[in-house]
Amino acid sequence: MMNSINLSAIFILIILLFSILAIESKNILKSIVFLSAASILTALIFVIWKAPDVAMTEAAIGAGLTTFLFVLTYFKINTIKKEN
Amino acid sequence: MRKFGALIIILALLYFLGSGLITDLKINRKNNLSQKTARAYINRNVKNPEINNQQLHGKTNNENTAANSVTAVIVDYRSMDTLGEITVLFLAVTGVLALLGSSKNNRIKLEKPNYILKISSKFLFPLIFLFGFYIFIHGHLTPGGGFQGGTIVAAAVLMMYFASNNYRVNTTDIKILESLSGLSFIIIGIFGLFILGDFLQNFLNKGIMGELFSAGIVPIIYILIGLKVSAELSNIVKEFMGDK
Amino acid sequence: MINQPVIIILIPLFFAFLIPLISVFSKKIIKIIPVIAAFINLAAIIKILSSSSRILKYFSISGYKIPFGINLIFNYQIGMFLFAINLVALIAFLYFYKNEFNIGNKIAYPIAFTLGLTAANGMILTGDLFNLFVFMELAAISGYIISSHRKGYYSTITYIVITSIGSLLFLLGTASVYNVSGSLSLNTISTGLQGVSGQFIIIISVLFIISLSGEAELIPLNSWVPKVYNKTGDTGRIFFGSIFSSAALFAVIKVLILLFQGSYSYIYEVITVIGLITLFIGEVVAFRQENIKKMIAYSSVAQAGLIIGAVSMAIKNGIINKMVFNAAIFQLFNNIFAKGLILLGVGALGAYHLNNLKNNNKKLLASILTGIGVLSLIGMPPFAGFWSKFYLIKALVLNKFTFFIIIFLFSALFEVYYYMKFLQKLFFSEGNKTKTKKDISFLTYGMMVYLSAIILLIGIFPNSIYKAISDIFMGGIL
Amino acid sequence: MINNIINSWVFVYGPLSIFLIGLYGILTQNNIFKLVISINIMNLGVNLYIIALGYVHNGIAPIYTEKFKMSGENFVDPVPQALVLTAIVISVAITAFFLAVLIKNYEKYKTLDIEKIKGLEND
Repeated sequence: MMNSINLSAIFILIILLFSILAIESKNILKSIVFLSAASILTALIFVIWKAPDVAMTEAAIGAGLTTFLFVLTYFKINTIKKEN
Repeated sequence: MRKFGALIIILALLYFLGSGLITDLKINRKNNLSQKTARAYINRNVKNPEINNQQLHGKTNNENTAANSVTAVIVDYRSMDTLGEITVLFLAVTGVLALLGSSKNNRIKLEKPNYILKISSKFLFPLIFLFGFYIFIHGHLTPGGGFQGGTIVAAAVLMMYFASNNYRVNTTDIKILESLSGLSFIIIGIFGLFILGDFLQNFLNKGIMGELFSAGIVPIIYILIGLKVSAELSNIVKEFMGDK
Repeated sequence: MINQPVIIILIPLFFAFLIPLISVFSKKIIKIIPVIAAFINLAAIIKILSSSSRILKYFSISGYKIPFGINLIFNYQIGMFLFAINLVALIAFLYFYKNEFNIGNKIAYPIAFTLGLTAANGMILTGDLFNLFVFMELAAISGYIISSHRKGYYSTITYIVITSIGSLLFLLGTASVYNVSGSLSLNTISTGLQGVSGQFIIIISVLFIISLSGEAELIPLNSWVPKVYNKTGDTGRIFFGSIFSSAALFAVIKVLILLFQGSYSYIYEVITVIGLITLFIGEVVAFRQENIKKMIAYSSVAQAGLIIGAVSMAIKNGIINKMVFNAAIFQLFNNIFAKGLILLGVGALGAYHLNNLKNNNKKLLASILTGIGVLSLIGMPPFAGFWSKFYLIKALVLNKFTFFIIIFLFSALFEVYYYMKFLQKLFFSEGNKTKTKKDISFLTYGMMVYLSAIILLIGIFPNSIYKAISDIFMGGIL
Repeated sequence: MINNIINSWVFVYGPLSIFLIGLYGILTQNNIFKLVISINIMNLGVNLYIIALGYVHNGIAPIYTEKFKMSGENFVDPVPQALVLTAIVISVAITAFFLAVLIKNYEKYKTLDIEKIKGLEND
């Protein structure tokens, strides 16, 4: 019995887990990766819930662009740290 | 201690919000739309509520012929929100520019760009670019639209930045593009105001649902949004890469 | 056709979009663009006002009638409000043009200020819940940029975090309301909400009140206010104190009245308590401040509390007590000018700390004009603020809202004390530090004289203005 | 019964708990980076909640095609999708600006810890 609702119930649990990990993990880079994973799973749920437009947006903007901005910021912070 | 307190607050809020909302939200999800404005949006019968159960795809109607209902809502029924939304993005990008433009840092330099990426980016770039354009030109027919397509274009720009340390985006072009597309959005809206009496009213021929040239101003506006979003997001990418 | 109120939103928006294009050719012209935008906007408002009625009218956008399309609400009284806000914005832009343009990025800050005006106008005009959210976000982001104007990055971060929580709660509330009532238009939601359980209404109202409290400077999401006021520039302070807070308060009142239609009395009781707590705490904390910027920030918080408290006090069982309500609206209206004048004066005098204040004969006129603003704010005759507070107390006494009057008068004592301390230092203190700021320009004097003239005029003819803005949602509920 | 529990988890409690986990992050974390991440997580929760509100049992994606061409199809609600699309774009705008402020803040104070910045701030 794996209908779409049950599937999304499990996905939501995994997202919850990822968000806890993203907040509690000590390493910023790991947090960023967990956030990105949660975002991708959210996009997957949007597909299951028949929202392809939102899923595309979430995948492109939420999981793609936002993650890149985070990573670039992380790099920048590290370069500033090294300069000092 | 702080964590424990926060946890208690969170659990209390979960109980408070969940128990309060759940009774009225009709979670069995049946016959969900009958009382909502969305019913009329889907049936495209806001103006003539008596018309029901007609064939929409492949036919024309005098209200909205965008096959994608989400696009119909975003660009036609609730287009003022979208104007506000691109303004928000525009403003945030300007803010990023103001802050990072004065930053002392240099561009993030990659020690040695990946050889494969460097070679393949030359022909991948136009392909991804075209794909982005495809997405926002077909926003009224298929899933996707200006925002998604714009992000894809920005992703192409990002790829170029990672492929070569010498790649630069021309700031002047970006400024002109984002300015002009935003202004055209408003001007099209004002045309609607003068021709039919309401801001952003669809004054062009509606065409036949499912065809590329249909839905009047909807695809035009979505293309403008796509251009604006791609310019703005490319600008964000550029600023975060530290390129000046 | 040109009388559509949407023009008032579009003019500053158009000029803001124009700025990047202009910057390609010349960076000098940008300076004047916000001024032009506000000026044309004022002209447009006057044009629209001349042909508007006092009954609330709904203007559709993109050609779909309520509840399907987004709509704007407009009548003569709302037009007066818009006029006041755009006038203060024009003055703020002129101040920016003269004094602060050279600080920071020369493209971003003019855009942020111009779009801030768009957002304030939109928050006042819109009749749609989600559209209100969009304009609130626009106001918030332009607020973020403005608050980083003088490198107050940490205060900006506080501001972003707090308002983000608020906006997400607003989104939760909006979506739930849509799911239950089936529409997003303010005036049809209330019919859709009939037959909904009381618990749901409580949750929705809590979500809306908390989320709107961020921009409107009410408890619980107002801890950013003193930090941001302390760190932003002079123009930014005028924007926050006079334009954003008034527009957000107006939006709160709009939601309270048009969305809940005055039914569900318990909501209004809770909001009255929130307003009174905000008023009292604001005044007490302001009383203890030595930093004038923070003092004004807390005073601004207290004013917001007073207005919201009085408005919600006026509503009971679906009936609005017109006297109290109109007096509260009048107070909000006077506040726009009084706070604009004080903040302008503080900026022009460079008076940021009580201990650094000193009597300066060269700047005596500026001190006197700032004093007019202060006297109006604390409610001294013959200035505008006296009449609004007088009407408010009269209405409260006639309706026997004893508890409210006690707290109101008690906090007014604090307010009078610390503002008097400020005035005393401004006029009679010798000062311990000799810090010279550059002279006040003729333009700034002109703007201050102009604002004080308005305050004095309202003080002399209080009744005509009071009548012009009373019954602001006539046809909506009143 | 079990269906009801799963439904209430999927449509209300699950998204709300993701939202509240984000709030928990804001309340407990001192690192500014973590605050941005928390706000993004809150956003995910809210987006899920809103899309869930528009879900219709056995519904289809709200796009007219050759196969689904009559009005009155069993589409899911397009309005929440439109709202979420707007919300996502606004959230990326805020995130980008927040990260820019974060970089400038780091340049100024050389730390990401809120408590330390509070100590460094002067009036």
